[in-house]
Amino acid sequence: MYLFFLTAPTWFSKLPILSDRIDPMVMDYVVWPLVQIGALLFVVLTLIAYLTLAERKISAWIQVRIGPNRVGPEGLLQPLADGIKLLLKEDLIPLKADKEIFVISPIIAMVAALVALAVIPWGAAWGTISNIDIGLLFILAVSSFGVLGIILGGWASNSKYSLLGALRSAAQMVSYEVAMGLALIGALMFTKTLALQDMVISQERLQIWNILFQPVGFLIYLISGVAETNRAPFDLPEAESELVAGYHTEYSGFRFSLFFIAEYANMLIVSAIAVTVFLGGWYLPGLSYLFAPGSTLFVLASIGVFGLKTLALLYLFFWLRWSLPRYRYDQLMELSWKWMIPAALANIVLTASFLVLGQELGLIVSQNNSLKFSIGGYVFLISTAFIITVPLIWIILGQINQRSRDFNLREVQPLPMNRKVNKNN
Amino acid sequence: MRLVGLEAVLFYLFAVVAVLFAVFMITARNAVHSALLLISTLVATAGLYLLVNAEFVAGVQILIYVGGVLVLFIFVIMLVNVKEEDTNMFTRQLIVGGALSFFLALGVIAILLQTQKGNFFTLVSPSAPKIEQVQSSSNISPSHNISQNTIKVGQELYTKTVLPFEIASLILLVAIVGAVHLARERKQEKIYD
Amino acid sequence: MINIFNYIAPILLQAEAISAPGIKDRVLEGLFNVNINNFLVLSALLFVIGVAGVLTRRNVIVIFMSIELILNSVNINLVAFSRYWFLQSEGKNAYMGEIFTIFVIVVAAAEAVVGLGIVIAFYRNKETVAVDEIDLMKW
Amino acid sequence: MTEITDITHPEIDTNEMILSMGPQHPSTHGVLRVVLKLDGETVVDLDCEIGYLHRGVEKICEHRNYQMIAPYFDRTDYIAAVSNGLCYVETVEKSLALEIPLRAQYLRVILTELNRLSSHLLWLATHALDIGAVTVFLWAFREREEILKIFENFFGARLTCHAFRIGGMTYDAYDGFQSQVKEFCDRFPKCLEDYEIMLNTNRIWLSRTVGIGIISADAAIDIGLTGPPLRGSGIEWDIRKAHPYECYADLEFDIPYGENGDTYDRYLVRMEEMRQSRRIILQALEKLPDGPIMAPKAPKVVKPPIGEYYHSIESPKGELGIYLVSDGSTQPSRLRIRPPSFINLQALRQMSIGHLVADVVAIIGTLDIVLGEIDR
Repeated sequence: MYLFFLTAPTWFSKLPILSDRIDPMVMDYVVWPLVQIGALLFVVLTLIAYLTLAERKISAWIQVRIGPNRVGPEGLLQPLADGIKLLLKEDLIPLKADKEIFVISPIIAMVAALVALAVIPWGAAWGTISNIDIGLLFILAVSSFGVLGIILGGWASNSKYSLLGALRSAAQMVSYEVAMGLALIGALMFTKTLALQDMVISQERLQIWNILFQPVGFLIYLISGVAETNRAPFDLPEAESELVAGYHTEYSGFRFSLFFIAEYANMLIVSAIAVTVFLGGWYLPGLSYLFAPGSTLFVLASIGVFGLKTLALLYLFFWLRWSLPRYRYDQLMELSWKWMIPAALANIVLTASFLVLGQELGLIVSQNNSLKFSIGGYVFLISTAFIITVPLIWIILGQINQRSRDFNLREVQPLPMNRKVNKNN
Repeated sequence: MRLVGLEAVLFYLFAVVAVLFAVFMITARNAVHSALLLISTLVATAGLYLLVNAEFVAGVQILIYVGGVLVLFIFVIMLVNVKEEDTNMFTRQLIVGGALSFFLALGVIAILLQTQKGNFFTLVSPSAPKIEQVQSSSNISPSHNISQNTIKVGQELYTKTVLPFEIASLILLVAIVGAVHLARERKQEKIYD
Repeated sequence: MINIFNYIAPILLQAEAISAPGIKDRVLEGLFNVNINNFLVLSALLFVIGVAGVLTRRNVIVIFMSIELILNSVNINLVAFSRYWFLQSEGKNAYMGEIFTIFVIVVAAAEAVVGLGIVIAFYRNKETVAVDEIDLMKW
Repeated sequence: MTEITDITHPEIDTNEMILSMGPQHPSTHGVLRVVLKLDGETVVDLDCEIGYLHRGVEKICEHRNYQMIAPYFDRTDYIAAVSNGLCYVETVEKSLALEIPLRAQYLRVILTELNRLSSHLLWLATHALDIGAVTVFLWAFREREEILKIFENFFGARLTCHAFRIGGMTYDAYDGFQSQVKEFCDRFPKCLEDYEIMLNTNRIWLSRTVGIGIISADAAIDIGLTGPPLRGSGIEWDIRKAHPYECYADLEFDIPYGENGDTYDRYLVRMEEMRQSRRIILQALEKLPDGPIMAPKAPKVVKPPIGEYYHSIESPKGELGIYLVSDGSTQPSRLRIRPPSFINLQALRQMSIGHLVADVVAIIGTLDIVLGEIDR
């Protein structure tokens, strides 16, 4: 087996107290990953707790409210109070529920969400826990595993609302996973690897963020990511006005909080992947001038950059949730199958064509599993992405979907943007 | 090929999980339980793939089997609303079928033992190739110390096996069309026809 | 019982090893020296379990799952062979087993999709998923 | 509506699923129970079960004096308490042929129109919430709060407001009432624009409301829809114009009406009605005369002459009518309320069949029902 874990910083095996008693190899390959995992879990779980507070505060600001401000200064201890409340709540299992699955499904959801954290490149060098060959595939696989928790939880509750929520989420997540996977392929053509850390490194090498080559891919990924995490405006599996609480209607107390943590962890992962693949990960132009690459300060700064980018995307998630109404189920499916997936496919075809064209024109050189661009190559790819790919996909899809109205089961009316009521005195 | 130490322990762990849950799967009363147990078996199998350095296949296994096929299974079970089978879980051919499979098991294992005689439980000679151990060296660029499995599989897939690959995509297309045709309802048919 | 054991044991433990001293150590050492044969045995076991499921279960969905299990057991073999061949051939054509596995997974997915489509269509008409009630070619 | 079948106890059909929405459900606006027959998520049939909030108001009224009855009407449609009180006192005044002082009339109009605003704001809030726009919910509540503050100052109550008496008003306007209302009216159009920014150009909102719950003008008349649901279908019918009561004849306002009869049209109609209500309030404030607030001839003991009386007003939900049978005593012999929500709810089945569960929620929202009024 290969070593999945990245190397420890050089100072770690020379730590004063431990290095006398433990072999340096053990320090680097056993103790260090454990330290990393512990730190990651602590930081992420705390972050998730505070994300709930952030969401409540942000929603409060959007809605002209104050938000939680009772527990602790400015409500800063609110997550703690929430946690204690959820822990102390009575743990209800419905009489006719399928007990084993009812118990195990929140655990599946939560574990799947937390496992995916392991491969995310949080920072340069030792800032990342592990860098595996199939990084992106691993994330997609694990997140598709998390769907099971939701589906089984909804089914095991033996409630009609839960079942409807579970069925909705099954269909929704499976369809958006396709769009999500396809949206990432365009970016893979530039990074030429599935390993997430290598993706960041390739963007560092090209000194550019992939979003400039892949605006369509980024947009599709972001929309599918929102749908994949069951957030508004795609929160149909838990639409409170229709399905009460969807798949977790019957869950209470700690089991509910597991689902809750899983949702926020998934948001974190989706944002982190978007940052890694499209927004340059921990790479920020000029960062290597401030700090020597490989130094401890550089790694810490890279972790900070990554965190800031991720938090910015998370803010987008909150913002979307509190300002948009909810899609209907069939509209959601239509968006996925008629817009997202064709657009992603068209994006792949166009990106590949332009890459080949660029190579033919001599603007791009492909060697040793990595790309090298001349200045003209950058200009060529960015301009084709924005000037040709975006409008072309928009026009073609608009045309196709216009035509396909005849085949719709449900009548679709054109949306009036400026319909006015009549008035009569 | 030789797995020793921790890897051997992991092999047995995954193998025992796979076999046990497979047995539970065919004896579970509830179809959803069966599905969940099959998922466990498949995940254990993916672990085995990881042990023999087939990372890409392991990822594909979980992505497609667990995330796609088994979700579809559970979806269908919910759709057809299969309750626990309280009376007859097995067909009338339980004894015959069980006996047949038992003899099949005996036969397969006997053949294995016969053909692989001498390979079992013997110490592997020191000259046998060992599992690769790649030492990491650089702090900054880890790209060279991770497995190249995906790249290799991809290169072979798109060069030597292009034709089967295209045929596979054709199979998938046919399957999609067939499934849509089979599963659509009468009233949908009416609308389309 | 003792006789049967005496007959099977040599096959399981290999006859010449029984009389040798330190058999326990040798067996343990062999056991924790996993090679291709262990994969073959595991795959055979899973295969047989799958066959048993297909032959005995009534629920057609569980039968489908058993078929998936059978395909999966084949995949284990293919991947193990692939690795074996990689080490034997020093990397030539080494990934064919894994590629074949991917094809098997594709076929399994296609088969599951069509099969479940049939199940749904059948359930609409007969409201059952028990195989022994599916006994008419046309209704 | 003859083909209503009892679907609460159906034969089991494997393709269809019975989903009982309510009485405890976040979006049935109280304790309405809607039994849905679903094919997948498409509504095949539905039936409403009402009566969970039945208090027998009509029966109670038969055992109370005419003055004692009035507060009961604050509790039928508790969202539009002022309108309901107005309808009752006007019915009795009609039976007594009482002439109301002009100041009382103008005050009544201002208050009922304010009440219409608060009712429509609550409708907008819950309708938006049902479709998932949570922010509009709280924004609308912010403005409703202003109105409720005015009510609290005027009536001493926020929800069950009650100041109308047979023959006039109990209290006159408090000091600063006019300026407070004026201030609110000046601020209000900006708020309406805010809501419209959030909703009118939002593709999701449009795709959730356009073409949903269509009811044609003929069908609307057949069912007996009134209020915004009727006007949304293109019928220009408003009792304030058709049979003006109080001082509505002296005030200028438009009747908005839609064309398509879908949820979006009803939404637009209500939004425009809010603007018109503001216009009415501003005019009434300007014209508010001085003078008495109680008719001098108002009797202490109300004994309407023997006979049957019907009076209806345009409440925020539609035509609110009261049918009064008097036997000449101090208590009504029979009092029957025509609640607009009750009649409007009958359109739910026709509007929802063929739509999805999510649309049923939107349609319940667009009908703007209040269970206190339906169950009485």
